[in-house]
Amino acid sequence: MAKQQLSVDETVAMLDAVADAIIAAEPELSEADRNLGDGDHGLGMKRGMEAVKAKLSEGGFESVDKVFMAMGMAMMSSMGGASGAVFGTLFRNGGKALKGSETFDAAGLAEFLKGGTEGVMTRGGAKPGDKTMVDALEPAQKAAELAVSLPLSEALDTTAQAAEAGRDASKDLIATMGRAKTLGEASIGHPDAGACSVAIIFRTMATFAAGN
Amino acid sequence: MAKQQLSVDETVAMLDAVADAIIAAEPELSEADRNLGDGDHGLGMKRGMEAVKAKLSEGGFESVDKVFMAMGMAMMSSMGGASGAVFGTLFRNGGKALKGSETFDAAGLAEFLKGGTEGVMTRGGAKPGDKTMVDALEPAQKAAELAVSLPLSEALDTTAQAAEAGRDASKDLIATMGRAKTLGEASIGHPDAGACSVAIIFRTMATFAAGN
Amino acid sequence: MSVPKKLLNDPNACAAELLDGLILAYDGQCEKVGKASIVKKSIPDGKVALLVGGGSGHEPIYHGLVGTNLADGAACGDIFAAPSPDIVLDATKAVHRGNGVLFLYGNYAGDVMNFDMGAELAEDEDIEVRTVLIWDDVASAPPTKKEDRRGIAGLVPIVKIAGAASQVVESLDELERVAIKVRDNTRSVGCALAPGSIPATGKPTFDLADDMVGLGMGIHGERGVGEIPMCSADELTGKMLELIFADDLEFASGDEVILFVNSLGATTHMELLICNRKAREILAEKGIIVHQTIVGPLVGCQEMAGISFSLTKLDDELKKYWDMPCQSACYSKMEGRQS
Amino acid sequence: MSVPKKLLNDPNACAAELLDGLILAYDGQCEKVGKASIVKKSIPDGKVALLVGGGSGHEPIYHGLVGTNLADGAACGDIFAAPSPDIVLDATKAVHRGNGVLFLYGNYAGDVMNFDMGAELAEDEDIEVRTVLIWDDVASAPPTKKEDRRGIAGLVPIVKIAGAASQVVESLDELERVAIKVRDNTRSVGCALAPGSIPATGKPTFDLADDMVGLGMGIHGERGVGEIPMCSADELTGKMLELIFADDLEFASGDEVILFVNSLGATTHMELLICNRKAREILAEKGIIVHQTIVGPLVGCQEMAGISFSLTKLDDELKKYWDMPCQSACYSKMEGRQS
Ligand SMILES: Nc1ncnc2c1ncn2[C@@H]1O[C@H](COP(=O)(O)OP(=O)(O)O)[C@@H](O)[C@H]1O
Ligand SMILES: Nc1ncnc2c1ncn2[C@@H]1O[C@H](COP(=O)(O)OP(=O)(O)O)[C@@H](O)[C@H]1O
Ligand SMILES: [Mg+2]
Ligand SMILES: [Mg+2]
Ligand SMILES: [Mg+2]
Ligand SMILES: [Mg+2]
Repeated sequence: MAKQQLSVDETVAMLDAVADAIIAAEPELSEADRNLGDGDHGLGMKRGMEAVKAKLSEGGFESVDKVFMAMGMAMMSSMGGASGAVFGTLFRNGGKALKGSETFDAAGLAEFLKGGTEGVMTRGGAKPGDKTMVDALEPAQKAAELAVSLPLSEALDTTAQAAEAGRDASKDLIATMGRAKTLGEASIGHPDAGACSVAIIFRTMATFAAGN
Repeated sequence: MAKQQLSVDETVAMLDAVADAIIAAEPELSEADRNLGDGDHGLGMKRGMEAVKAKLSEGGFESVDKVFMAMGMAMMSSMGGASGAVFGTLFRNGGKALKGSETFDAAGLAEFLKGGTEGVMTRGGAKPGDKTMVDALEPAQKAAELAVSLPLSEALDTTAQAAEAGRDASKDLIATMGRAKTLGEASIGHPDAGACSVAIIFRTMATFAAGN
Repeated sequence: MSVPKKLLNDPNACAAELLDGLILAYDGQCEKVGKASIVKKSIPDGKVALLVGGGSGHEPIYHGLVGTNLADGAACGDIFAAPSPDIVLDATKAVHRGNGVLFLYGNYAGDVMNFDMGAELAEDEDIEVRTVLIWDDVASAPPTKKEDRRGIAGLVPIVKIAGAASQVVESLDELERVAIKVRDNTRSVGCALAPGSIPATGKPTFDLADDMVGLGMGIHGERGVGEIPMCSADELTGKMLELIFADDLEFASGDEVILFVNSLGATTHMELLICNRKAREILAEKGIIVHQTIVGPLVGCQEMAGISFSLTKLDDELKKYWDMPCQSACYSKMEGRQS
Repeated sequence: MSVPKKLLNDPNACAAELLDGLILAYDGQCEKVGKASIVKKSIPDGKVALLVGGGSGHEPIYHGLVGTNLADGAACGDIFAAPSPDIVLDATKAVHRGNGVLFLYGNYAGDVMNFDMGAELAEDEDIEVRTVLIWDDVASAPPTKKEDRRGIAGLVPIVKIAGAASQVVESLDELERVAIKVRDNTRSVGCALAPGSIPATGKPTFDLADDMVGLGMGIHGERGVGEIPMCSADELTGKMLELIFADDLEFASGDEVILFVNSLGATTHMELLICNRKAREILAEKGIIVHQTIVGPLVGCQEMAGISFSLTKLDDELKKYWDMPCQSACYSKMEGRQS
């Protein structure tokens, strides 16, 4: 059954599904990073997601912001690396923006993405076009902003589509941030690893909310 | 034309041919050492034989003992390693035993091998059966002793045959000297590298003296 | 490509296990603090503290540079991953003696973000933190964009000198000044002959044809100025030093330097010495005086084959700090210029 | 099997070129003497001299152990080949200061024959020479046949301690006594995961299946107690230390030791530290106290993958010599027990 909004427990279940999806994608995420970076993006994300699953299973979350923030904290402290910082910040700052919400809906999604994207860009200094996860995140954020009045499941679907398009478009960019920046033109032709993770995260959320 | 004895110049030519034969055999000698030692026997012998060729080409040798001794000195100081010591000693001490001879004949061959073999065994402490070059050298020495009254070409042929038989028999020995000694039973099945060199040395001398 | 044969227990626990092994190798001089920090046991009150750190997998650095007249502590990340902010915070609190903490580490996005967050957390606890980024790799960006350069093997002379200075200076300002000076006086360039691999997967960190050399590569295998055909030791040494001399820092006749010839892993000490021979010939031609040479595998990328050259130009102050003795699990020397 | 990619010029000139590079790395402290010897520039008159040496290709030893409070000189052979008698003679004459020369090197047929011939030549020139052979490898012969054992990585603590003693003793007898004591107190065992290769041919020095480990191997790949299936770092560490503890030298609770965890080449510092973690656990269980740990690739066999453990049991005299500072291109430390 497609969801209009999620309760705290459903949000926990959705993020647990996100963690599973990222863990399952470890090999492809590491491979993506091998092309442009040091080949460990999947390993870092997997380490983070195992910590996230442990944290989520503890339960006792009063509101959805706490769930997202706990996820961000778990990632940040277990992962390290560039992705620990940026994905940790995404969930922590995104969660902060939902302060006290007891449900997660399309408006919440937009708030989450606004806070999270701002946080990531401030922390890392990357702008769209630098060939980082921001190239999937920022289009997702724009899509969510236009989808505030849709049911959550539909809002998540258009957000995920935007993230996927952003990931695909990152193939053609020249890296100017992160490890890939020294590659110059040679960075063309491969999608950014972090952008691949962003696409998986929102696609999994959308699938969950669609009830499939 | 088969030779009864060699002049100083012919001795130089013979030893130059020996050097060429050893240089050409470098890969198989190194491979033999790879089975039981550190894989460099051919390289060391080659280095030595290049020095020998340079020394021989200087000329000016008054008697055959000087030729053999010069060969031994050149080997000893250019090769290092176990084989620099033992082959250097073989030629140096063997040469010493020929003191003042102006020709090299079957009796000289027996003297050379007696002095050389004694020198090697004293220097390295190896006895027949220890799986070293002594297992080709000592049978060669015995054969030469019995061949003192033959023409040089024939004496060298029986000496070379004995060296080859000794090399082949070394396959079945358990090493108790040199690098291979720690292998124990595992050393069975391969001929000793230094014994291979001894066989080549005397076979080349025999071929030279046979005039082929 | 077969997976390299390694002595591991759990391939996902390498970073934690190696840190335990390192602490033990310090024979009581250092201890583990928090999740993954290594800290000297005796840091005098009031000392300006020096903290280094970064991802693991590059052993013996950075964590091997904690010691006498070297760093006071290191924040250690997982394999090829910057330490998380809480690890940085733990390390910062443990080395702090009331007079501020200098963070000195390599300029990588992950490290910068995590150390910055750690610094923010530390400042929340009233610890003054200053950061000097190491960006010695001339191949990674033009001289006009130093802040885009990454930190590679030059960290060894930089940390050595900053560590000695940290024993002597009276303020964080002073230590920051010296660290910036030695950083700005250090240039490096690296190359790769074959990739290292990630312990958890056994996968090579990059692909490189058998007959090519990656020139100007980073310590994870990040590409630099490009690939060139495999060539002799002398030729490659010449090409690499040319990249350093083409940079903005002048190395003139009479200048004194520290020369560091580093192996990234599988390249043998024999090869380093063969390259050193050529490097010294080139330096001698330019009239550059080598005050001391370091040769060895100190900044690695697992079993990657490759070398790097680093040059640190000395002035009287830097030389004085260089000449102090030091001791750690990574680099030790007696007083003076001995080698 | 593809040939390993190496930074060389002439593959047959490696030994000569690396020696040149090493002399330069000593920055004026050492000089080349004769064909292939390296000798300290300042050896006081009357000093009892310490000479080490052996084949090249194992860098940084032996030639990297010449230095302050270490060896006075080294006679250097070609790759994996003992130095010839004339090289030994040159080195002996260059280090001799009227009070005799101790030869201290590994027990290999080639080394023994060549050093003995060198000693005979030196004695012809009225230089008194004494020889102590290093035979620390417990896997190479039973304890009843020590003279059949080869010398492996234990040479590092042995030369360190003998080198310090050589600064202090007044006679060749005394130095010989200390060298024998530290030799007799040292035990090692090595293993191989993959072969190194001979630079001139690129050929591996031995064959080893992907799923096997050679246990008790020498530093050229000479076989020891046999092959065992590839296993975890902890398991292998346990098996290796067991071989040492099964030997005739007792290591009892309360004994103080130097622990040396060595890489033969391609094995990473990370792996050494992981193995050190387990080694320390095992030593702690037995109550053995580690006075100082050495971790690093000091005794190599080109890019061979493998490790060795060495234990040197200290008494008050050996500890005093250990604690002296030292400095060379291979191993340096400050005064005392620091690490
Ligand atoms: N400054 C930055 N801002 C945003 N994202 C970044 C930045 N730097 C790197 N990233 C992201 O991090 C990803 C790499 O993550 P990961 O491989 O886990 O870290 P590391 O680079 O430390 O190995 C990149 O693909 C990119 O999407
Ligand atoms: N003690 C010894 N007496 C006689 N020959 C020996 C002795 N030790 C070794 N050898 C010979 O030396 C050969 C090995 O020579 P080589 O490979 O050149 O030297 P290294 O062992 O130094 O690498 C062995 O095959 C053996 O024939
Ligand atoms: Mg990465
Ligand atoms: Mg050999
Ligand atoms: Mg990484
Ligand atoms: Mg050899």
